[in-house]
Formats: sequence, structure tokens, C-alpha cells
Amino acid sequence: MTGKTSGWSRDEMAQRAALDIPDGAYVNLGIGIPEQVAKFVPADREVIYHSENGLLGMGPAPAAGHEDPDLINAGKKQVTAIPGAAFFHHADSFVMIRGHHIDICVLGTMQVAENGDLANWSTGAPDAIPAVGGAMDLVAGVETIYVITQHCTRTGEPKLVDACSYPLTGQGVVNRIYTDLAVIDVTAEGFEVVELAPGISFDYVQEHTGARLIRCN
Amino acid sequence: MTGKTSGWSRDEMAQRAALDIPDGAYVNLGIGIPEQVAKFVPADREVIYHSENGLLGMGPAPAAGHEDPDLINAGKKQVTAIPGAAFFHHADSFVMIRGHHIDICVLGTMQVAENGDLANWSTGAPDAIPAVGGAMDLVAGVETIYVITQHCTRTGEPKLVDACSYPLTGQGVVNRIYTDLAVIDVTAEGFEVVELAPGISFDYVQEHTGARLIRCN
Amino acid sequence: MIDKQNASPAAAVADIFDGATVMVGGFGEAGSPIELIHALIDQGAGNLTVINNNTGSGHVGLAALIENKQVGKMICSFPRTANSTVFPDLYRAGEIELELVPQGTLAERIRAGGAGIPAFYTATTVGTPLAEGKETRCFDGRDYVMEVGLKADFALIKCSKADRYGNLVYSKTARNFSPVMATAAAITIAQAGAVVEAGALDPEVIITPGIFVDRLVEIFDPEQESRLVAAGRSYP
Amino acid sequence: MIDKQNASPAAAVADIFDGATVMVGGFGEAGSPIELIHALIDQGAGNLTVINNNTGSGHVGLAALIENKQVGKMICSFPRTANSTVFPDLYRAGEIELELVPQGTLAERIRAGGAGIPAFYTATTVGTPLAEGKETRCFDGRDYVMEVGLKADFALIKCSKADRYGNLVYSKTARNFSPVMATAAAITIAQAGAVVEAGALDPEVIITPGIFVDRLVEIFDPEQESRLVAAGRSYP
Repeated sequence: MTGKTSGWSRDEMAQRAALDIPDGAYVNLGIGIPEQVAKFVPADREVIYHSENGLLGMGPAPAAGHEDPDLINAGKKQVTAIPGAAFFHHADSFVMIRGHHIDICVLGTMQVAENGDLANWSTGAPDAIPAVGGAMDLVAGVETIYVITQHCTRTGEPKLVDACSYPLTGQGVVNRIYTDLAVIDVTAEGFEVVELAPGISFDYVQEHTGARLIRCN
Repeated sequence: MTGKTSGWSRDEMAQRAALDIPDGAYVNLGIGIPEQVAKFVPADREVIYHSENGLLGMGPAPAAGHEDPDLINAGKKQVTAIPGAAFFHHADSFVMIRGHHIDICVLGTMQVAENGDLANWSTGAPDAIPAVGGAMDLVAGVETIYVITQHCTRTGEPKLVDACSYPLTGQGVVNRIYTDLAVIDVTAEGFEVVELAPGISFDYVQEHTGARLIRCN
Repeated sequence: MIDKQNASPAAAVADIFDGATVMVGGFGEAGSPIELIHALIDQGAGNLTVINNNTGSGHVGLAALIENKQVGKMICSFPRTANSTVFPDLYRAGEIELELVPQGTLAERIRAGGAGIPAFYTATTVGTPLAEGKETRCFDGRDYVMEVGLKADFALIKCSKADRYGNLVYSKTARNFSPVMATAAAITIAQAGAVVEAGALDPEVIITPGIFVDRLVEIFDPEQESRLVAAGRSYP
Repeated sequence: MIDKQNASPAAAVADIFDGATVMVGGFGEAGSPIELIHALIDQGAGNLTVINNNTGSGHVGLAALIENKQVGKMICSFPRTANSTVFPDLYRAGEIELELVPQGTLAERIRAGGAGIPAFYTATTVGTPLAEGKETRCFDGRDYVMEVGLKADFALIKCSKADRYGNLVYSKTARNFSPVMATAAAITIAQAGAVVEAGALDPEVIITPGIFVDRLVEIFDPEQESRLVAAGRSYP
């Protein structure tokens, strides 16, 4: 096995994904590492963040003393609203999602399959409390789905697989995956490595992936 | 044939219908005589008028010099808004109608059948320009449908018939009819005369009706 | 004169009956009508079907209603909460039923219920376990599942201001599900931070027109769920 | 920086193509984007499918677009107008097609198109000639017809104020179909009485969030259709 020598940190994964968010995009960021993407979008790009609980134009966390329990994001954290923000109700918010108006959604995951299937809501364990939130709506309605995830689970199992063993969130929905090891596109032929983290070899990534990888030309 | 000796005027028909609008009702008034009903609702009742083009809390016509081309009713006449009115878009407006939130709708008609079928949008003539507006939505969505109409056409044909010959607006939707001759309920057994206009006999109404009438007990 | 104000939360919820379906506004604590929920706990109606995105926090508000065994079934998208084990404990014990609905489908099913639309099609859940048993249909080459409208006997919601007609405005993201729930319930009960004169609310900015609201209760300084939870409070 | 402003109506409508489907806001003259329609007349695209509740008045605005033979098909609820024979004349001559849709179904089909809902059921038209050829289905003992969502290549709408993000507010009943049309078109073009600074519009009162708007044109003092008609004006 080829030893890991470096790889990206969580912040670096978010930073790498941020490079792919174009100026003027309407973006929904999932809970966890995806939330960090907003910090790293280059300053010359203006990006509008959507929070599915009824806010377009979400800003960063409030300064101390300016928290408002009525102004939260989908993760129920207190946030701010930029000048030019708009509030709306939940049905209107999902018009934006289901109606293909959001350009990009960045999500975490449990598994991604080489055909783009995403499983990020349930392990299917019999004692699990099932909880789906807006994940299925987002992957069904947003054209471009980016996933940010550690390449493997804490116990070393690959999260990029030939077929998901966990219950699906959506079929064939993922476009690109940012892991600590690589940037990988989902193509018609399968996973294609488009960029390797510093010090990480293609073979190392392949050894930690549960599906065949394609080298980018 | 029993001679007509009196009967109700257009204003009297509207006035009679107004007596049946209860305090606190949400009401949609069609174009023509139905619009006049608002003038006659007793002063001790507060009624909220809905206009399907996006206004709840429609007031009377504006005073001279206070007209606003952005503030019109479904008949495209300039109106006013009462204190406590609300504006909304067309889809939301028809949520109120289709979702059974409007209590009463008062409409004009071409024909009403004894089973409550209403025909008020088209004669079906081959050269007619078909135009339906919101009539089909109203009769499908509003629980109580009142009709105000002359008992007969200008050429003396009955408008209350055993079966509509014109294309339907809705099936079995009419509850009560106010004509120049009588107030008539649509019941499971057919048309029931609940009130006669001054000087008008039951037999006279029957002679001018294209279906069997029932005397109210 | 139309005046939808009730004297108290207790008066407003008095006729909620055993077995009723109750929509409860709010997403997390934002928009949660905590005084109305507590009045429902005092009132005691049981075997309720409750529709809310979540299952509450700590031991107050919606979590307390569940903990008090008044809820037979939850319809929601996300029944897990970091700071509450009330629902998970009852669910694992088989004492409460769950209908899990994706958040956007939940919002749209409620809107459909209020809009007189018995069913609609959506691509959400296609190919997932949540589509099992649902009718699937192809439109323009893509598969969609049929979802049915949701209605309720009562809706309990919270707004920032109201007038006597029941016109409502909300505060920021505390709006969330409340405007669609108001349309979908036979009886909609709103707690308002203030009840103002008719005409004091700009007709351009009214979010819920009064036609959708049946009862109002003024709660000038409502409890804040996260503060109650942080203070370790429970209800009753 | 996001700035959706276009220099002129002509620039905003330049890429509307022959055969395009175009939603046009307005109910009668209220909300009719007359400057954008006149720019489309100047631009000349033909064989358009136009979606509007009506067919215009006199010989200006939408009626002028129809009279100029740019419209192959109208989708509307009420194609008759007291003061215009433009549509009826072409319709009787077999030169324009008509899809007649009840007003509420029209609004809901547009909303569905914008909301990613390919089809829904409604009781409107059941038992009437307008239900012929449509699938009928029974839910809870009542019949409903299936209606499909409507989308467009372009929407031309009018609002009172906008900001550079495309957030819009409207004036009174001039709002009508525009908010749902904005959601249902690939390219939504709005003429605004004023374009204000970002943040100048209260986020609680924005009716159309900017995500639904692609292009803005400021028209400070728009023409009023009824005045043009009364003056006997025609366009071009």
C-alpha cells in the first residue's frame, strides 16, 4: 500500500470546492464542511447563498450580541442576512430548489457511487431514527451537486464505491467530489480523478476507493 | 298565461341576495348585477370582498381623482382597498378559491339546470370567441354559489331549465338563484321556490321556467 | 365586526379534540408557537397527528407535547434533534408512529392541501426507499412520484404582528411553514407578538391574508425555546 | 458584482427567438409591461406562443403584438376585450391558435412549471368541455382533472421597484401573474419603475426574490395602456 504523505485538510477541501463556484451563482450549502465553502469563495466573485428554511442572501454568523433566534439557517444556527436578502416561506423556498433555480448545492455524504448515486441520509440500521430533511429535494432539484467528504470513513472504509450499500438520497445526481485526497468527477465512464492533493498519488487514491478510477487526460 | 304585475328590479334582486350574506363572510362577486350586492349588505354586517386578480378587502369605486390603474377588480374596473386589505399574486388568489376558503360566490348566468348545473361562459355558437375567466375555478372551489339573473332571456326563453343546452361551467354547483320573479333553491328534488317577488304568482314563475318548480312548505 | 382575537391561548385551543390532526409552525425554535403548544398540553387532547418539520428540543414546546404522550403520529422531515431524545425514545419503544417526508415535499403537500389540489408529482424521492409504495409516472422522459395534499383540523402558528381580520406578518426565517399551514387547516390559530389596528399593516406586505386565520391570541413577549432548553426547563 | 440591469428594453429582449414561448405579465393594463412588449414588436420575433390572461386592448401593448402577426398561439383565460377586436378577428380568420385555460388553472400551471411540478390535479373544469381529452381521476370521492405545468423561454413582467439582484416589489393588483411567471421562464425580464440600492428593499416585503429574475430595465415613467387606448394610439 502506498503511504499517505499529505492530503487536504477540511478547510483546504472547502477552499478547493470554492474555486468551482462561479461569480453570480445561487448556492445552497449543506451542514458541516460544505458550510465552510462560503469563507473561501474568491473576493472578486459575488455568490448568493440560499438557506432552505426561507432565506436567499444568507450572510456569515452574527457578531456577538447581534444574534437573532428568528434568523437561522437550515442547520438551525444563527446567521445574518446580506443587504439585498429576501425572506419567504417554505413552499416558496422549495420552488427555488425543486424548480431548478439553485445553481449549485454542496453536500456531505456517506457514500457516492460511480454512477453518481448519493447516499447521505441513513445507514439503514434497524434502530436508526430516519431523518431526511431537505437532502432528497436538493439532489432532485439542483442541477449541479458537489460533494465534500473525507475519502474514507473513520474506520477506513471507502466512501466512493461501485454501488451504494446505504439507502439512496438520489440516483445519478452527483457531479463532482472533493475529498482529502483528490477532486473526482462523476462521468459516464465512472469516477475520473481530475486533481490530486499535494503528495498524494493516483495509486494511493485508487487503493482507498471502492470503484475503478479513471486518470484524467 | 298569468300576467306579470310587478317583480324585482336589478337593484332589488341584488338587495335580496345581500340579505343572505352573513356577517364575517368572505365573498366573491361576479361582474354585472352581482357586483351591486355589496351596496346592499346590511350595515351591521362586515363582509370581506375578494377579487380574484389579487385583492382581499375590496372597497367601493374610488372617488373622482383617486383612481389608480394599478388597483382594479376582476372586471378590470378601478376600485379601492379597505383598511385591512391584502394584495397577493394570482396563484395565491386561486388558493383561496380552489382551496374552499371563499364562503360565497355570487354569479350571473345564461342557464341553470334543476340539478344545479351552471352554464354561464359560452353559448357554444361556432363563431363565438370562447372566454372563461375564473368562472370554472369559482364554481369548483367555492362551497356556496348564488346566482342572480333575469328569470328569462331578452327573447323570453327560460334560463332555469331541466338541463342546460349551453356548455357547462360546472356540474351541480348552484345553491340558490335570485331572479326578478323569485328566490329559488336548488334542492335534491329540483327547483324549490322559497320566495316570490311582490305581485308575482307561483304559477307565473312556473310558466316562465323550463323545469318543474316545487312550492316551499 | 370581524374580530378574531381570543382572550387566552387556553380559549383558542379549547376545542382541539382527541385524534385531531394538528399542524404546528416553526423550524426548530424559529416560529414555534410555544405558548399555544403549552396550552394544548394543559388542555390534554390525545392521540394527535402532528405535522412539523422536527420533533422539538429539550422538554418544552413540541418535545414536551410528545413527551406528554399526546402525539400518536408525527409527520416530519427530520425527527432527530441534538438536544432531545424524547421522540427517539418513544419511537424505539414503538409508542409513536412516524411518517417521514422530505422537507420540500412536506411544504408542497401542505400547500396543495390548502390550495384544493389533491395530488401532484415531484421528482423528489424517485429511486429512494421513500418512494416505495408510491405511484411513479414519467413526464417528458423523467420519473416523478405522486404525492397527496395534506390538510389538518387545526394549525398552531406564530407571527410577529396581526390585525383583527387575521392578516399576519412574520419575522425573518420564523416565517417558514406557517403561511402554508394557515391555508391547510380547518381552524388556524395564530399567536401574535402584537395585534394592531386594521389598516396598520401595509396591504403589500401581508404574508398571510386574514381569510386563512380563524383565531388570534396576543402574546406580547413569547418564550424563547433555546433559552428554556438552556435553562433546563420542562413543561408542564 | 451581480447587476442584472440592461441599458434598454431593446437590449433586454434582443435574443427572443422565432417560435419562443413568452409569458407576459399583467391582468388588463395593471402590470402590463408595455415598454418591453413594444420593444419586442420592434425586434420582430415571430410565431410566438404568448401566455397572458387576456389578449390586450386597443392597438397598443399585447394587442399590438398580436396585430403585428408575431403571435402564433395564445394561452389565456379570457381572450375577449370590450375595446379590441384584434384577437377575435385573427381567430375567426384562422390565423391564430387559442388554448383556453381557466384563470386559476392558468395561474397554477405557471406556478407548477416554476416549481418543478410536471402535473397536478384540480376539480376545475370537471364535467365541462374544457376537461375533454384530459385525464380524470377520483380522490376521496371527487373527480379531478390532471393539468400539466407551463414553462416559458422568456417572461416579460413589470414591477414597481427592483434592486440590482433582481429582487422585485409590485404595486397593488398590478402584481397578478408576474411573480409566478418569473419562476416559470428560463429568462425573466422585468421592467421596473425604479432600480434601487441593494438593501433598500425590506427583505420581509420582497415578492419576487432575485433568483427568479435575469434582466432588469428601468422605465421611470411607463406608459399607461388605458390612456394610450383612449387617445387612439397604435404601435408601432
